[in-house]
Amino acid sequence: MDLGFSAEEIAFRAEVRDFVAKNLPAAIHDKLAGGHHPSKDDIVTWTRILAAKGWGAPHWPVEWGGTGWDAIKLSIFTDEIQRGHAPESLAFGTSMVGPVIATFGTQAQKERFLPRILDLRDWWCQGFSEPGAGSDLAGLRTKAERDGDVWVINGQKTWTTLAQYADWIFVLARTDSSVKKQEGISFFLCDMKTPGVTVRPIQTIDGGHEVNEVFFDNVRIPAENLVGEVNKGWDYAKFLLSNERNGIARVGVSKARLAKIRRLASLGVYGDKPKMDDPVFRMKLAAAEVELKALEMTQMRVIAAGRTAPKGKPNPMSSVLKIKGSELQQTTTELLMDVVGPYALPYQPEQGDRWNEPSVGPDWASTIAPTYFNTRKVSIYGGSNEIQRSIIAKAILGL
Amino acid sequence: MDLGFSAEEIAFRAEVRDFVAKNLPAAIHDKLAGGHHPSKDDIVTWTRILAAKGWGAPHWPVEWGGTGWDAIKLSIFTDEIQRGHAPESLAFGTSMVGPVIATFGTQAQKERFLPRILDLRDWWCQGFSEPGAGSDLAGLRTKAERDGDVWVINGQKTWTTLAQYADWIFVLARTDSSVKKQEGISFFLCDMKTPGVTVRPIQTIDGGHEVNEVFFDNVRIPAENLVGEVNKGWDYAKFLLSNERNGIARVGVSKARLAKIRRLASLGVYGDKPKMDDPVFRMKLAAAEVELKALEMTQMRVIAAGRTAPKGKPNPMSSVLKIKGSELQQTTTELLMDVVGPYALPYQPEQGDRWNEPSVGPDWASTIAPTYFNTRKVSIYGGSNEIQRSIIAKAILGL
Amino acid sequence: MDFDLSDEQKLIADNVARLMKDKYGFESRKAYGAAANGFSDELWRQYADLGLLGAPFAEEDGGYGGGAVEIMLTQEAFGRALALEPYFACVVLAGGALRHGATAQERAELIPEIASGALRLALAHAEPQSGWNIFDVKTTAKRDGDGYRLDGEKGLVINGDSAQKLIVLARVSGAQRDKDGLGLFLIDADAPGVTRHPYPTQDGRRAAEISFAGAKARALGEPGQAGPAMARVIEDAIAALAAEAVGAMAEAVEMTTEYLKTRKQFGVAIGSFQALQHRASDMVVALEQARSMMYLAAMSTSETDAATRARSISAAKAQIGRSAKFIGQQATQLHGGIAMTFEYKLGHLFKRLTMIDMSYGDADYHLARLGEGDSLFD
Amino acid sequence: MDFDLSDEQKLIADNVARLMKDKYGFESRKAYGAAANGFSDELWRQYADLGLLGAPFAEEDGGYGGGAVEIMLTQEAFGRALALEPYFACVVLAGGALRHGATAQERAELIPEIASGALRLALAHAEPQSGWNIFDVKTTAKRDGDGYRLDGEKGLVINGDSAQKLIVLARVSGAQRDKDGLGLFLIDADAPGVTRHPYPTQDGRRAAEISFAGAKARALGEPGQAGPAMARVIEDAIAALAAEAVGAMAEAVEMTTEYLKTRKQFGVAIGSFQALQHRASDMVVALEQARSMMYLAAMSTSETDAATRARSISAAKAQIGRSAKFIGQQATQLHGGIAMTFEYKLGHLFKRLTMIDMSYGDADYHLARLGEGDSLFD
Repeated sequence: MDLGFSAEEIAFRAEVRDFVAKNLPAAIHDKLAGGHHPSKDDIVTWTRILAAKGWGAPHWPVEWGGTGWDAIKLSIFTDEIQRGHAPESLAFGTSMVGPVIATFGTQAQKERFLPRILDLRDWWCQGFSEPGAGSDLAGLRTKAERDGDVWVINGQKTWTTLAQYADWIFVLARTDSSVKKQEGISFFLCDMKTPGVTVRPIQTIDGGHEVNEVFFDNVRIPAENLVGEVNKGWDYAKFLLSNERNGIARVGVSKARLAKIRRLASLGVYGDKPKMDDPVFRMKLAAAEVELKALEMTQMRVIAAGRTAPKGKPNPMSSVLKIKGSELQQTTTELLMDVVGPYALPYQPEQGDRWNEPSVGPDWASTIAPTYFNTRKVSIYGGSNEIQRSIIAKAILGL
Repeated sequence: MDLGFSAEEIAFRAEVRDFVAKNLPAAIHDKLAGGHHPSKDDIVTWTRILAAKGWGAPHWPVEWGGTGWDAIKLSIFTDEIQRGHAPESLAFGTSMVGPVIATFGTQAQKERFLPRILDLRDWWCQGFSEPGAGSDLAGLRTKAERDGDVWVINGQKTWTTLAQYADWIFVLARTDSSVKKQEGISFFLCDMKTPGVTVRPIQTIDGGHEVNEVFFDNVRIPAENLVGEVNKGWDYAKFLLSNERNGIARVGVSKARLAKIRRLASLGVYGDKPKMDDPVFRMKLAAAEVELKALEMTQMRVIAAGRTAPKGKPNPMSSVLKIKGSELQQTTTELLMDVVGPYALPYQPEQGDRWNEPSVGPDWASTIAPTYFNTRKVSIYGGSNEIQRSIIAKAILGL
Repeated sequence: MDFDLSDEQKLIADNVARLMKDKYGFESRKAYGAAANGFSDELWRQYADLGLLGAPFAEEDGGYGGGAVEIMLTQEAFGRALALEPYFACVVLAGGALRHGATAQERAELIPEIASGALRLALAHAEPQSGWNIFDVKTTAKRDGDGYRLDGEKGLVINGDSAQKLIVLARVSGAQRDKDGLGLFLIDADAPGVTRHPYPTQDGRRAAEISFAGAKARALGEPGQAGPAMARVIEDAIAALAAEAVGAMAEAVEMTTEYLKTRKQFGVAIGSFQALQHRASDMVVALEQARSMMYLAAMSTSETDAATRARSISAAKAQIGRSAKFIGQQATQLHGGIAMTFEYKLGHLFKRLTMIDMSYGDADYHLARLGEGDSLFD
Repeated sequence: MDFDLSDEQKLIADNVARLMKDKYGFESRKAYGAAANGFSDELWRQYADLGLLGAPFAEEDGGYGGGAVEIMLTQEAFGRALALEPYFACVVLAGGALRHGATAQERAELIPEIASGALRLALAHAEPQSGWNIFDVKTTAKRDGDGYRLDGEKGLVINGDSAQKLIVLARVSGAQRDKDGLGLFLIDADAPGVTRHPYPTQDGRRAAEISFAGAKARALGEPGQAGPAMARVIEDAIAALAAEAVGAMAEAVEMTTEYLKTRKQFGVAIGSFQALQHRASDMVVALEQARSMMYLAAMSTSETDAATRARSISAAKAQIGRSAKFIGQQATQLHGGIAMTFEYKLGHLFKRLTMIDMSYGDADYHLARLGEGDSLFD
C-alpha cells in the first residue's frame, strides 16, 4: 500500500501544470477564471494547442493519437486542465463518439472521423435526450427507417449542448418498435448540414445559451453512417456512458473554485473585515475542502480498482463520485454566493466579446449568481442524483 | 388578525408558571432539569398536586374533571409544564384511553375508570405495537376470542412504555381474521394482574428501562371490558391517535432544553473560553431557536385552524408538527453533546435514588449522552418520520 | 391569537389574488418585463385603483389605514405571480422611510401621491461598500441654503432606474459606520448632479447604481436622526419580503406537486416514487415553517421593544432564507431539466427566492446576529 | 498510488478478520464486557500470539516492523466487531508515546513487553479542564532524586482502570497551556500516591479518573520536550480511530442493508421502499468518503511536514465525525425500534461511533482548526 503519488506522477503533474501555464492564452485563462464560459473559438484554439502537443485525446488508443497514459496520469491531466482554468476537451467528440467509433466503427469511419475529432475540426454534439424521456433514456421516440441506401430520421432531441456550433451529431434512434425498448435502438452519425436538421436554442435560467432542441424532419443520412449493427445502439450508448467516468467527479473544477473562493473571500469587499474572518464561513469552506479531499481519494480508489476490473462494465462506484462531485460543485457555488453577498443582484449577461467590460459591483461579481443557478443542472443531468441513488441501492447494496 | 396572545392568555401563562414554580417539589424539579427520568412516585406525586388543583386532565370534559380551557390555553399549559421541568401527565391514561372511554365507553366504564385516571390511582399502559408490525399497526396478530362471558387474549405486545408500573393496559386485538385487517380489530381494557399477563423489560441503548414486552397467554378478561363495539377497535385507535395531537411538537421540552443549553454553554468548562463564545456553536443554537420559534407559531396556526375543523378527523398538519418537533428534540440533544464534549464519555446510569450522586466530570454531564441516544426514538415512534412524510405527500399534496 | 382576516383585509386579499389570476399569467409577465421600466404601468394604475398603494399608510397621512398585514397579503400574492411592479421599492421601502422618518407635513404631501399611483419613489440607502450594514454610509449631505447638497455613491437602488424621485440616506455627521448622524433626503431622480446607471437584476427586475455630485436635495424629517427610522424601514422591508417569499415558495411547491402528478417516466407518474414524495413533503414542512415566520414578522413590525423586534425580524429572515433555499433547490431538482429553462416559471421563482435571501442579510448573517444576543424565548 | 496490501499485511487482515468472526460474535462480546476489566484476557493473549500487539513497532525496538497500515487494518476489524480489548489504549496511545517520546533504550525495554501481551499500559494525558487541547496540562512533575514526583488530576484515561503501568503527561515547566515544558513519565498504576476512580464508558468500555499526590515516577525521553511527541501520538490515535470508525460504519451499513432486505412491513420488505433505499445509498456515500479519509490519515502519519500532517489529520477526523454521525443516526432510523434496544448490536455501533467523534476533537473542532489555516490543496 502506497497512497502517495510516485515521483514520476508528481513530475508529470508539474509538467502538465507548467504546460498549461505557459501555453494557455492569457485571455482564455482570465475569462474562465472569472467564471465565464469559453467561446467556440477558445475551445478550438486550446484543443489545437493540446493536439499539437499530442494531448488532444490522451485516453485514446495510441494508434489514433492517444498517449498511453495510465488512469492515474489521465486523472492528473484532467485535474490540472480544470485547475488551470483551461477549456476542457469537447467531451462529445473525444470522450463520447470518439471511443464509440474507435471501438465499434468501421475502418472507414475511424479514418474519416477520428483525426478530425482530435484537433476539433469536427464539432460533435449528442443526440440522446428527448422531451418526455428524461432519465428514462431508453424510452426515446426518434425513429430511423431504412429507405434504400439511406436512413430517414424523424423526431426530436433536446438538451443538446452546444449544438449551435456543431458540425456533426450522434443520434440514438428507434429502428424496431416491436421489441423491448432497449433492443430496437440504433446509433447514427449525422451531418448537421443535412436538410431537415433544425436547431432551436433553449435559454437557461442564468440567461445563457448552452443547450438546444434539435429537430429531425425526414433527415436522410447515408447507410454508411450507421455505427456497428442495427438495433445494437443501446449497447454502444451504455459503453459510451460507462466509458468516460474518469472526471465525472470534476474534482479539478471544485479545486479551482475553492481556490477562487479563498482569494475572493480575503479581499474585504464589504464592511471592515473580509468574509474570510467570519468563522461560520470558514467552517463551511473547511467542510467543503474536507469533502473534496475525501472525494479525490475516493476517485483514486475507484481508478486503482479499475485497473483490475473487467473493461466496459459500469462501476456503480461512479454513482458515488457523481453524487458527491455534483454536490460539491453546487456547494462551492453557494460559498461564492456567500462571498458576493448583495452584489449577486445585478444581471450582466455575457455578450460575445464584451465579457470583460466594467461591471456593476466588484469586477468578479457578475458570474457568481449565474454560475450558482446554472450549476443546479449538475445534479440533474447525466442521470439525476436520484437515479444514481437507485443505482447504488441496487448494484452496491442489492436492494 | 391578531397574532399576539390576549391579556387573559398572558395572565393564564403566568398563573401556570407560578403554580409550577411554587408547587413542584424541588427534588423533582432538579432531577428533571438535570435530564434524569422521573420515578413512578415523582409522576404520581405531581399528578395528584395537579389533580387537587383541578388540572389533572385539563382537556377532558368538565363533567369528568376537565377544565373547559380552549386549545390555546391547553397549549400554554403543556408548554409551561414542560418548560418548568415538571413531570408530564401519564399520557396513556389522560390522553389516550381516557378520551376513548369518555367518548365510546359505557357509563359504567366511565364511572369506574375516569376518576382513577385523573389522580393516577390507575397507571395505564398501551398495548398497540407488536413485534413484526412496526409502522403497520393494523397488521397486529394478538387475538381475542369470545368464550362465554369472557374474552380470551393471546399474543404479544412490545415497546410498552412503563408497563412495569402499570395497573391496566388497553389492548388492540384481532377479533375477526376473515375481513380486511382494519375491520377485525377490537379494543379491550385489561387488568395487569390478570393471570397470563407477563411483562418483560427491554433495556434501551442508553441503559434505561422505559419499555417492555407484554405477553398474553390465555388471558381471560370480562366481556364488560370491551370498549364500544366488537370489530370497531380500529376506529377508536384512530380516534385515540388523532385526538391528542396538541403537544406532539413538544415545543416546551425543546424550549426548556434550549434554556439549559444556553446556561451550560456559558459555564466555561474547558479551556479559557465558554462554548458560547464559539461562533459556529452560536450559529447552530440560533438556528435551532429560529426553527423552534417557527414551530411554535405553526402549532398555534394548527390550533387556530382546529377550532373550526371537524372533530375527530386527523389533521395532516400534525405530521408537520411531528417531523419538525422530533427533529428539534434531536437537534437540541446534539447541541448538548457539543457542550459536554469529551466528558460525554463516562457512563453513570441512574440507579434508583442515586441519581443525585457526585459524578465524573461536570455534575450535569452524566445525562447528556444517554439523552442524545434515547432521543433518537422520537423520529421512530408514534409513526416514524418516514410515515409522516408519506401522510403529508398523500393527504396534503395528493401524491 | 387569531389568524382570521378582517373583512377589509379579505377584500384586499381577494382583489389582488383575482387581479394576479386575470393579468399575471407567466406569459403576460414576460411582456411586462420587456418594457423599458421592467414592469406594467397599466397594472401599477390598477394597484392604485384597488387601493393597494395607499393601504399600509395611516388615514391622516392620506393612506387607507392598514399596515403590515395589508402589505403581507399583497406581497404574498405578488410573490406567487412574480409581479414586477415597484410596490416593494415605492410603497414598502420609500413609503416606509416616509412613515418612520418624515414629518407629518411631509407625509401628508407625499403619501397621497404614492397612493394615487402618481409618484413612484425609490429608496437609495445601500452603498457599494456597505454590504448589509445599513449604517455604513459614506454619502454626505451638506447644508446649502435651505437645502442640502449630496455627494457619494449609492448602490443596488431597487427600481431606482425609473423612479421619479429618490429618497437618499446620507450622512450629515459622524464616521462611516456610525448609527448617528444620518439623514433622509428627497431629490428628483433627474436633478442636476444625479447620475443613474440602470441595469436589470438576476430576478428580472430593475435597479440602478446612482451617484451624486453636489446634487441639491431637501431634507425629510430631522437630518441626523434617521438611523432608528432606517432600522425600522428595513425591518418592515424584511417582513414584506418574507411574505413575498412565502408566496413564491407556495407557488413553487404547487408547481412541483402538479409536475410530479403529470410528468411520467418509466411509464408512471414520477409522483409515485416515494423518494420524490418525501422530498416534496419536506418542502411542505419548510414552507409551513416559513409561513409561520411570515406571520411573526408582520406581527413584530409593531412590537415596541427595539431589541425584541430586531430579534424576531432576524429570526424570520433566517427561516425565510433557509426555507427559500431548500424549496428553490428542491423544486428545481424535482422538476429536472425543464426547471433550468428561461421559458418556464419555476426557475424565476428560484431566482427571486435566492435574491430575497441575498437582500438585507442572508440566513447566516441573521443567525450570527441572533447568536450575539439573548434567546428568542423569554 | 497503490491501495494493495503486502503479503504480510494481508496476513494480518485475514488473521484478525478470522479471529473476530470466530470469537467476537455479539453475544460473546457481551460476555467479555461483563468481566471486571471489561474485556477478554484470553483474546488479548491471542492478539499477542497473532503478532498484532507488536506489529506497529520497529524491529529494533522489539516490534515486527509494521506501522500505520497495520494499525489501520487491525482497528478496522476491531471496529466491525466492537472489540473491547485495550489495543487502542495500550498499543496506539501508550505505544505511540513510546515510539514518539521515549529513548531507544526505553523502547527496547518496554515494547517487547507490550508485544508479548505481558504489559498493558495506559496513557494519562487529558485533564478535567483540558477539553481537546492536549497541551492544557496542570499536573506537575517535580524532580526528586533520580526520579520525579507527580501531582495533579488526569481524566478520561482509557483502560486506565486495569492497566499495569501508566504513562503520564505532566508539566515540568511553563504555564497551563504552554506547548513547551511537558514530559512523559512512567509509573506503576498502583504506586503509592496514585488513586484511580474507574468507571464504564457510554460505549461499553472502561476508563478512569486518576489523581496523583506526590507519586514517584520515572521520566521517559527528555522531560520538557514531550509536546511535539504528544501531538504525533494524538495524530496516530486519530488515524487509528478513523479506521475503527470505518469498520463500525461498514458494519452498520451492512446490518442496515440486511435488515432492509429481511424486515417486512405492509406485506413487503421495507428495502423495497425507495425513500429508504436512497437513504441507504447516502450512507454508502458517507462510508466511502470516510474510508478514503481513513487511508489519508494512515498515510499522513508519516508525513514529515508538521502543518501538512496536522491539516490532513484534522480533515480526516472531521470527515469521520460527520460520516459517523450520519450513518449512526440513519442506521438507527432505518432499523426503527430494534435499534434502540441494548440487546441489539446496532445501538452499540452507534454509541461507539458517537464516542469516537467526541474523542480528540469532534467534527466542528477540527473544521475550526482547518478554517484557521491554509487550504488542504496545494
